[in-house]
Amino acid sequence: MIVVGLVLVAVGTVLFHLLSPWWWTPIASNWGYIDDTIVLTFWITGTVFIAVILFMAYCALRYKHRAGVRSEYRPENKNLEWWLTIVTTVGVAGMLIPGLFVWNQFVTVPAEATEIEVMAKQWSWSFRKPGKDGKLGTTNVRLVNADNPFGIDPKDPNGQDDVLVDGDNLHLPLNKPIKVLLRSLDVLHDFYVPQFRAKMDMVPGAVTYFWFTPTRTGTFDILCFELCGVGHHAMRSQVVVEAQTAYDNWLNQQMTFKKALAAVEKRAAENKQLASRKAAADIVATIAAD
Amino acid sequence: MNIIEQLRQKPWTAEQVRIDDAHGGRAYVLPTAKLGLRILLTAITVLLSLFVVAYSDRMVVSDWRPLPEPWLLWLNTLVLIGSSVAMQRGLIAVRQGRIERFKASLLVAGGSAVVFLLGQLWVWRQLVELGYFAASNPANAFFYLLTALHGLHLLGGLVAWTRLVARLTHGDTRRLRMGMELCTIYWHFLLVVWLIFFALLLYS
Amino acid sequence: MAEVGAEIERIGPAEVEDVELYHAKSWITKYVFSQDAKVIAIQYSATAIAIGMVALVLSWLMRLQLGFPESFDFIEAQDYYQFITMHGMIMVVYLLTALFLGGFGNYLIPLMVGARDMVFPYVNMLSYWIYLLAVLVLVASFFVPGGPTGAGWTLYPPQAILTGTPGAGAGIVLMLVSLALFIIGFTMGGLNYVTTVLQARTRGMTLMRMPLTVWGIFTATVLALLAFPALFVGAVMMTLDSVLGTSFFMPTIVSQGELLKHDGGSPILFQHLFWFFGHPEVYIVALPAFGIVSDLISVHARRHIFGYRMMVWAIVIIGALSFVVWAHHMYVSGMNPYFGFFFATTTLIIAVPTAIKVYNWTLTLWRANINFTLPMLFALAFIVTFVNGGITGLFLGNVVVDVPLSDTMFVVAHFHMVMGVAPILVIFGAIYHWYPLMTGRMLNEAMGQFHFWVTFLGAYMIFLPIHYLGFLGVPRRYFEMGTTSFIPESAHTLNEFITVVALIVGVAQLVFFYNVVWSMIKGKKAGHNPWKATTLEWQTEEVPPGHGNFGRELPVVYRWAYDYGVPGAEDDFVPQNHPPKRAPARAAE
Amino acid sequence: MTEATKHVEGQQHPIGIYIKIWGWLFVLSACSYMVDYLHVQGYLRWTLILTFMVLKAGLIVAVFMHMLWERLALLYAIILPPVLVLVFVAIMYYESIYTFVTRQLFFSVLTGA
Ligand code: HEA
Ligand code: HEA
Ligand code: CUA
Ligand SMILES: [Cu+2]
Repeated sequence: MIVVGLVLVAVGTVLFHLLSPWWWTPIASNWGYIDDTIVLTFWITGTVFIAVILFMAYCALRYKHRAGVRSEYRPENKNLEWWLTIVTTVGVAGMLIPGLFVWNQFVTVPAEATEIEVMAKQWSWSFRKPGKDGKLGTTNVRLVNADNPFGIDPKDPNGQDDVLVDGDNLHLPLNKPIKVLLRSLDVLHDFYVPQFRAKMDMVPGAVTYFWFTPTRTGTFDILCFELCGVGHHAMRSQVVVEAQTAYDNWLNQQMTFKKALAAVEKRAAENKQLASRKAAADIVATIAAD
Repeated sequence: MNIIEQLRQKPWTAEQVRIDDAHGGRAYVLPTAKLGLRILLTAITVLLSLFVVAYSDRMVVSDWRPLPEPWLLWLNTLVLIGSSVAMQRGLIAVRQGRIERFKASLLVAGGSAVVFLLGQLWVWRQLVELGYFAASNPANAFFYLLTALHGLHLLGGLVAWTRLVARLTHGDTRRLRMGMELCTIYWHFLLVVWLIFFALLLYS
Repeated sequence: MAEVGAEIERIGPAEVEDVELYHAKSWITKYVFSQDAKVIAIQYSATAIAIGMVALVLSWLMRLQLGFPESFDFIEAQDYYQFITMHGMIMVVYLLTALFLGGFGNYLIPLMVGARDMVFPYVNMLSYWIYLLAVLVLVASFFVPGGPTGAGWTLYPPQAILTGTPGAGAGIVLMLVSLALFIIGFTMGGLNYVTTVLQARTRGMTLMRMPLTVWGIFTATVLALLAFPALFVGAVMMTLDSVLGTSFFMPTIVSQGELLKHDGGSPILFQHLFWFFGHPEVYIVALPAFGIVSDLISVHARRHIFGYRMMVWAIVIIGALSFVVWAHHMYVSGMNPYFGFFFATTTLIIAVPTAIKVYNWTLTLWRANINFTLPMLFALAFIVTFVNGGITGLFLGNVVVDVPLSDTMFVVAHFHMVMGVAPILVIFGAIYHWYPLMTGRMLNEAMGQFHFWVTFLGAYMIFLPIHYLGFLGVPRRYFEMGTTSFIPESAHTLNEFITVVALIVGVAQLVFFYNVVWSMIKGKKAGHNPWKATTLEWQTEEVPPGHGNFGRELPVVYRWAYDYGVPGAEDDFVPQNHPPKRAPARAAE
Repeated sequence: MTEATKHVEGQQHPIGIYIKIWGWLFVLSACSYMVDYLHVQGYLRWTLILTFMVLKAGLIVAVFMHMLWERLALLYAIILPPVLVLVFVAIMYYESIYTFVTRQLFFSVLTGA
């Protein structure tokens, strides 16, 4: 019975793997190496798993209890144990070493990568790109308010031409390496697009990063991958990967920090005129509410 | 015997059986209670050093504004040293069987530990009056945290001390001596902890 | 071995002073405020299983939501997050840790090393009552305004104490207080387990003659004594952040449009502290399982454990290494990315001693004489599920592979297989194995078979497919997937299937509980040593063992714990306390 | 320790073991010099040099200070936890610097805020 059970588990597992329609979504970035490392890991570990179960099944079949039989008395077998240790070590090294090489690529951002910033807050995304100067302005959380949702330092010249994308999807040009700088205003979040394979947590009080190159055009879902409160599962956006010209078109329509500031100032001037009228209206409203 | 060597024994072989059969059952000659205390102190050491790690990690950040050092802290430190010295004298006395002297030292040790705790509370009051609240700066927060932690451990020691005093009335000298040894080790340990904390607070 | 003529004279004098045994004076001190380790063990186990049932019911509610997202009005997003948090925390800390160390540790350590009781019985009793208090505080958090915390069992700040998270007020504070209490209580118990193993063994019981169960529990306790302080530090500092508004872990934050007072803290510091505790913690629940399963396999396969010394070393090495791998939970946390090299290497190195353990379990079966009793079945099922979960750990440990898999359902599948299924199967096996000792009766075999097959195959069917959801990219801790382009409709069908199986497996546990109660009254009488085991707990005068464990005299040990199938011996096993060249072992009645 | 074996075999150490250890110490020292000689730089350099140093120290403690063998078990038990905590300390040290540097790099300082 248990022999059948064990074999069933081994065969069932393999069959499930072969027949399963659930597997990676097709990749859309340069991180094919990650997929390769997974496949390699899969083969090494999968073989060991099946081998261990089948060995157990064999023992269960062959050494079932029989009256009058004694088990072998041989407390250890040094050679066997050494061999098993060495083979396992080789197996582990075979997975680890390629893995570390890929990780080295992962943490080494190419010099030509353009920076973009993704900013998270409960429970929405916004994005910022450097303007013509190619540099993002520095920020401070204390500067964040309705008029300056990114908290950009107005005194930093690098920040003036930054392109702000608030409430729209993120657009990226095809085949250009990108360094994604990640920032959060409140709690931990995590920026992940399954097709890109790369993700990183966003930590308030710090800026984290990862890099990748989009290799396929299309529209992909952005999901938040770190528990961030009741809205965690609903914290979505999309990223559109498109050819350079389409991308440039999109970029030109976006608001820059300078323009945003100007708009704010204009509004402030109008507001001053409105202020007195509004104050009067407020009083009326409060009275009415009572 | 070396632990590595012990772990290399083959308990099923005839030679090893001969050795093992002579084994008396315990790993250390230490009295059990002392070993228990040492294990407890190891755990406490890990606990306190992790606090210190967190402390130094946090100190790097620019918003760290050190506290003033109340002179009272120096006085408290002296009192605590006195407490430890009294403990040690008590231990020597109990070893020599001089009960009266032992009683006196024990009371002095406990009394000065209480004085130390009151002194620490006084320091807290002073700081609060000066407006150094826990929430206003991490340096303050750590100061309150570390002193509280040390104080609580000392309070725990005082519970053991009280039991020792209670035992004094029974006059069970064998157990008195063991209790006194344990208390003394613990007292010295807490003194060292305090000196480290104090140095850390001065350093910042 | 049997032919060695080691005479009785060789046995050294008893160095263990016979402790002043604690004697109960009344019913209350015998059964309630008892200082007898065996009673404390039962108290611990009963409390742990009771609170574990809460966690089990929570897992059904979670599965219902995941399988049928739109159908249950009473499960809102905030409820769901509270469910997973309490489910995870209870299962890991309040059920498994308490049951393995407080339950099995208390029952088995003194009996297996030949001691009359734990060395500090009074502290041992306190340990249980503080644990109970911790559980009550935890339960209380269900009933405070805002409910229990919904921050995930990892309790990461700033989220855990901000308003966007359910239970951010009273819930999280009670959780932290309860954890602090648990740690204090555990430290008291742990002090006992370690000191008892070191100082209270009976004559002839060298370290290397101890059964692996004792080794596993002993090492796990040492780990716990060193790891829990890290959680304590994190819990205390977070409590202060939450209650006093300090900034240990809290940076400057704009929460839902409002600038908070905190400034400068580092959330990642908490993660380091948490996982410096958290990773050893997963081995704290794994090592006792390793130890126990070794003994189950050996007894029921009627063969010595293969490579005993390697097994001991592996336990010790895994224990030590488990302190230098913690940041493999933080590969994508935004910590210094260069740490990835170090932690990936240490993490994968741990696989080697673990693999040796797996090999030795299977090699014990080789040329054995296997009885397929219930404990044996559970042990085999443990190996299958543990290896499955262990190798998925290798995926996650290899830092690049973790990047896409982290925080997906793959991680959920990994740790359920390796922690939620494998050690639970060992617990069941252990209960079937030691129930006769604790009650004097056997558990019913037919009910046991049913329970085994449904639990083993069912649990495997629940968690194997979840890996594939993880590959697909389904995130963990999602109240519902909503519409997501890369997730096909078939994945929802799969989720429904998993939910149905989980409910079936859950209901099958009722059979087990029924069996436990029924057999207490109607079960077959077990007699002495029904499994013909060599270890000391089966050699007591009375079954179940009475007060003081071993009649008037402590047993004396003459051999290691694994003398099964000794050539030339009369029986196929020789109990540890049987002197050489004397009457053969007393056979089972 | 009272593992009552002091008078039993296994306590004398054949001279061969000392020679072997000398050999190992020599090899380890050679390794350290090689690190220098080959101009290995950066983190790797210090990692290697420290590793060799620790190995040497371990050997010396384990063998030459055999007077300590009686108490060595105690020593290990006492040393191991602090070593583990030290790993934590080292990692946290680099981590705090990393946090500090990223904050300097990306966040503007508000004077007078
Ligand atoms: C009992 C509990 C337990 C155990 C034993 C393990 C064992 C292991 N775990 Fe697991 N793990 C958890 C419980 C456990 N884990 C939990 C609870 C989490 C999630 C916490 C959370 O985020 O909520 C987690 C998460 C987790 C992560 C983080 C994932 C993420 O969040 O992104 C990682 C990453 O490295 C990891 C790795 C490993 C490894 C390498 C092992 C190894 O020790 C496994 C070793 C075993 C084997 C390898 C099998 C036997 C070997 C063989 C038969 C031979 C194999 C052959 C070759 C290697 C050639 N685990
Ligand atoms: C030991 C630990 C343990 C155990 C046993 C379980 C058991 C189960 N768990 Fe759990 N789970 C966790 C630990 C565990 N879990 C943790 C740590 C998390 C992470 C929380 C977080 O993200 O913060 C989690 C999260 C988690 C999720 C992910 C939620 C999400 O991320 O969105 C899901 C979803 O399906 C799930 C399901 C289940 C199910 C169906 C069962 C079971 O119903 C499966 C079947 C198993 C049994 C039937 C065994 C039952 C027996 C007992 C419970 C013990 C009783 C003991 C005795 C009688 C001796 N669990
Ligand atoms: Cu944002 Cu989860
Ligand atoms: Cu881990």
